[in-house]
Amino acid sequence: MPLVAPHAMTTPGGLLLVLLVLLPFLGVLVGFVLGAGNARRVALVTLVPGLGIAIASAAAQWQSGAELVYLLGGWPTPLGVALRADGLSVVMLVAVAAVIGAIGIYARADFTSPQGAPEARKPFTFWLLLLAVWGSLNLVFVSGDLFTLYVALELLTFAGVPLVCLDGRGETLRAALRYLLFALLGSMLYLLGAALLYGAYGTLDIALLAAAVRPGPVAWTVLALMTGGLLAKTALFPLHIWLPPAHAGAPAAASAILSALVIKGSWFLVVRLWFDVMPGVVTLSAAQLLGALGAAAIVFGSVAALRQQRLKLLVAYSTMAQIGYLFLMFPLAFDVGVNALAHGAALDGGLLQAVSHATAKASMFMAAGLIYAALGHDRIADLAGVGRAMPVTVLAFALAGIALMGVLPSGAYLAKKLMLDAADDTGQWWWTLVLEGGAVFTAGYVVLVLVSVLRRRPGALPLQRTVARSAEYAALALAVSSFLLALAALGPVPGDFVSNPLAFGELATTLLVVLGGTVLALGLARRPIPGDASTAAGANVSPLRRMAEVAGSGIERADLRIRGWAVASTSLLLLSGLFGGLLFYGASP
Amino acid sequence: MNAATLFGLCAAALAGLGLFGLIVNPHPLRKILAFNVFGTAVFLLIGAIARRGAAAGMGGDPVPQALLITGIVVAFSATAIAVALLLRLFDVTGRVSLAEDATADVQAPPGEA
Amino acid sequence: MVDFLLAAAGFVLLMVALGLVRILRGPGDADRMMAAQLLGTGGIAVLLMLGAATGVAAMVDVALTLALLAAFSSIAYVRAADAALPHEGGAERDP
Amino acid sequence: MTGVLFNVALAVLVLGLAVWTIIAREAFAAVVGFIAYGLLLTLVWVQLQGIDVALTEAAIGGGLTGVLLIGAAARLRGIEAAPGAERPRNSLYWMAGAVSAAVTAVLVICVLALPDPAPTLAHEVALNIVDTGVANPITAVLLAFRPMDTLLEAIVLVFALIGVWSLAPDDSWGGRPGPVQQSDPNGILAYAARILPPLGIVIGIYIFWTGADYPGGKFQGATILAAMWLLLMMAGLSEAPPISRGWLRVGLVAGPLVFIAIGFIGVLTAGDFFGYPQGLAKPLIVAIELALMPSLTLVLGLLMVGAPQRVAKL
Amino acid sequence: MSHVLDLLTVVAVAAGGFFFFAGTVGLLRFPDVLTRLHALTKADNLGLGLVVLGLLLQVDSVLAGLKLACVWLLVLVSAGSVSQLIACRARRSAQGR
Repeated sequence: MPLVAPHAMTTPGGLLLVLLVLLPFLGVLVGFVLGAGNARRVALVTLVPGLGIAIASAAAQWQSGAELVYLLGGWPTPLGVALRADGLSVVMLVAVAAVIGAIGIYARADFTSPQGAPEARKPFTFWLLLLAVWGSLNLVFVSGDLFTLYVALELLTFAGVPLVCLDGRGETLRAALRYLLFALLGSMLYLLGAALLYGAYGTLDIALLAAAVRPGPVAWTVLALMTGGLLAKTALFPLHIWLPPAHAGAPAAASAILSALVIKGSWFLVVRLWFDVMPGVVTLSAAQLLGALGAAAIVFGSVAALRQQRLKLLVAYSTMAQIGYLFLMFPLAFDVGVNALAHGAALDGGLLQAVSHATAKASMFMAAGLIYAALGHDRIADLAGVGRAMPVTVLAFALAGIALMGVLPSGAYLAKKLMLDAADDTGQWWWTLVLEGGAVFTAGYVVLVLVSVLRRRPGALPLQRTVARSAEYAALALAVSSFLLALAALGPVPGDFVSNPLAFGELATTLLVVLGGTVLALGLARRPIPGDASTAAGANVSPLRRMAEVAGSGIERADLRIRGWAVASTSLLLLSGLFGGLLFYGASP
Repeated sequence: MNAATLFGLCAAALAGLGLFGLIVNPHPLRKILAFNVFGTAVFLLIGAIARRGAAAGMGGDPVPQALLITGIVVAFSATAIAVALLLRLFDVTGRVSLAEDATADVQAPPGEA
Repeated sequence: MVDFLLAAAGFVLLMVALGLVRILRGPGDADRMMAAQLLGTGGIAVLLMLGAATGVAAMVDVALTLALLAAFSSIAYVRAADAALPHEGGAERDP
Repeated sequence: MTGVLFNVALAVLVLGLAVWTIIAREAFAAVVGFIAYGLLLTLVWVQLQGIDVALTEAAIGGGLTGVLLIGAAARLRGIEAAPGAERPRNSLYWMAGAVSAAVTAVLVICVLALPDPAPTLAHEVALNIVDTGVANPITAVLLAFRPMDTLLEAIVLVFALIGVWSLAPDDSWGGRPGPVQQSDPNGILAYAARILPPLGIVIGIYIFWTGADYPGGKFQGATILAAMWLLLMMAGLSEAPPISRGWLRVGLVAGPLVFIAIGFIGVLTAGDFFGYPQGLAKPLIVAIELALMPSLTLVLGLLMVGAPQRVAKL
Repeated sequence: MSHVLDLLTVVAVAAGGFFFFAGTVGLLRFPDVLTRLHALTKADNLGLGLVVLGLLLQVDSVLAGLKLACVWLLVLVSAGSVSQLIACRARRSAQGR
């Protein structure tokens, strides 16, 4: 994608970017004043024009084919600050607006304060924070200045932390504090990098820096520190210290926000840094390391997910695996010819992956939350009969799961396809294995859940309460959009990418993925799977199963160790060092 | 050695110290303190960079100095939230440990919400 | 004159810095707070002298701000310590 | 020469206090060390020719942050003995030391590798500051060249306040924040709280007013005002208002709202969001600062007081 | 004339420095909280007071002089009350324990 000339002017449609950032913030401020039940109304009212503006900015960007730029106050960079939106930004803007909208509809019934009653804490906080997260994310997507991005990151953290402990119990407070401290460490490392960049190049503007940055001690340090800090905020393995506990106690809607949206902010910044600010500083080995962390995240997260007994935590750990997926594109996008990261099919794939994950994961958390609300628990082993009692919810979960597996015509399918092609083109066959393996793992935990919810149950399922129809359909809508994303994305991609879903090859792949997943689920799940005779018998456990058990519990213990504070923060710095080293050695001829 | 370099090097040392404290001190309040030390190290580095950019009759580059003011405010807000969270954690649980409760989130006993 | 003021500023800084040993040694919280208090006053004096030496008038504003706020942490300490002693009838913790 | 020696002494002291803050055995002693560290940093900023920053540090580092941390340390007195399970083992201790030292080493290399002459935007600021009408370059950067950061900073504070409030117990929502302050109206604290605030308010407003042309500004001024408010509250002469009060809510967000409104007026009059029409730049900048000042004062004061803890009376 | 003023400044500032020295020594050497507090207030009041006095002789505008005096006044009030508070606190905690 072409970089703008340093002294770019404000382009038509640039004001949309200002509106995109300020509208949600205005919503927060107005909702704050109106308080009581009005916070919800303000939030829901803000959602509609917000989505509209996001779509309008996307249309403007596609029409002009170039970046949208807005110079704030009319001051040109480097003195002033520019807002910019390229293709990446507008896709994320629209996706986030859609997911926020769905979460808003979903949470409508959960977070209400009745008219006349005194203002209540949870609804007030939730609705304001929903808008706060949205505005902060929009700012991350459109800001063209590294320091403004730092403030955006902090805004995102401050909006995310109270969501973790909305519930107010001890363990959620502890999780929130861990999250806060780790995220603060991450953003300070980011700021350290930004400071050094200013010291070396005298600007914080992304476009100007892109033209100026040369490999050297400062650039290597900056990229290493900033990447480390941002990965900590993204919760990429092994820096996922806060992710599982944060999701354990947060309300489902908050989990959906945290997992589908908040982590995308720092992920997006990693992409910006590597692809747009310092593509020439990146080396192949550093990109491989980033991909390897992603692969490790897939394995760890998926195995841990399979061993969870609570649906919510299963979805939380699967988030960890999906985060890994988002980093697989980095080695694939490395252009050996020019020795730099390049925009191209791999990046498109990664972006698509991010969007489909945002939609599907939000939908899964919503479905899990609905099941919990209806049953009063979410123990996977006791979910029999849910399929019949809550068909819409289960359909949403299933569709979201299938979409994540990368089955046609889901967005993840196209993403996988794009990345597989990139892997073929660049001759990195090992990433093909990881990509397919990831799909198999995903299939594993989706099958695990579906098998339990679809089981029959003697007698009617005792439901604690009925859930709101609108909430169920919000989850379903997100799942469907994730499932059909490939169709929407057909425009920019050549038609021959999407093959006939009923062709033998496609069917066979899908079947293999599901089969592989089933085997994994059988092997690794902690609880005996219903109908699995070998464990039901108890005594004669097969050696294979025992081995899987050992491996599974081993990974689980390692996970706990890795998530210890001291280990995690040390590994954060070690990783930064490793990145720095790889950048340094890769650069020397 | 001029002031900018001197305090730039001082910032480098402070950064290491702050990170070390953040990693090894188990008490959350000490972590908050260490975060603040690390934060001031970063700010000091920006200050040194601003001083290096002295020109046009100004004692320092005003842009990074302005960023510093914003940065200090943001760090203060972070400290305020962290302290409030810590005190609330103490009120609710009577403890201030950040360690996860005996793997509670990995093996939630059935029946517990 | 400039050199004298700078030297005097350095001397005062050194003196109050020696007082910081009280922070290290304690033994009580009050002793530590006193050392911080001394550093605050010394810091104000240093600022005033630096301001006079370098001719930067705004340094007096910094000293003013410090003079207003430096004692604050000591006050907070006394309040919080009082509140922590239950028999003082300080803050009521909600159940 | 004297200057260099002074700076070296300052740097050594700052480092020494930082070491103490990190390694002190008791949390309380560490916090006191940190407060002293903040005071010395004020001097460092002065030596780095950042008077505006020094003012901010004096108000925040020497004032508010210290109060927050001392309060927390005093409340958690004695709790610190509980080690928690996360005390790292020896090997990890060394490892942490090694990576931290490595960060320091790398940063030293970077500091020494920074280009000479250093890149700077001072010339650009000097060229364009005339258009803004203000004489303090920092204020020009904060409110004319990079106003977005300043607006976001005000919004960060509001978010932080929402976050702090969200920690209230459900039944206290809407009530007064902070613990009940009982104090002797004839006590020494009440005496100080009667003498200092009038002076403090004058100084706070002075610092704010001078900010357009000399070091100072809304934020530093607001911090001083917030500190005076806090003093009144600590002395028991004034109570924090219940967080559901309408005037309080309006006051808290009025500043950012006015800021945004002036930004949009810029679209109509100057053609750019945050643009100022010719000749009106300085009045508009002062208007923004004037509007932000009360909001910042309220936000800072309430951030210090904490979440509502008392059951709301209806 | 200005030489005389300079000389006076030097004398006052040096005396102020001496009181800071005395305050520090007292803070370090005196045996208990209350006596240390006594030493501290000497530095607070006299040390800073003399320094301010010395610098007052050098100022060229009324506002600057006013600000200097204000600094001293503020420190007198706040440090004075804080010392009292610390003393009360020390006595109470001595009784309490």
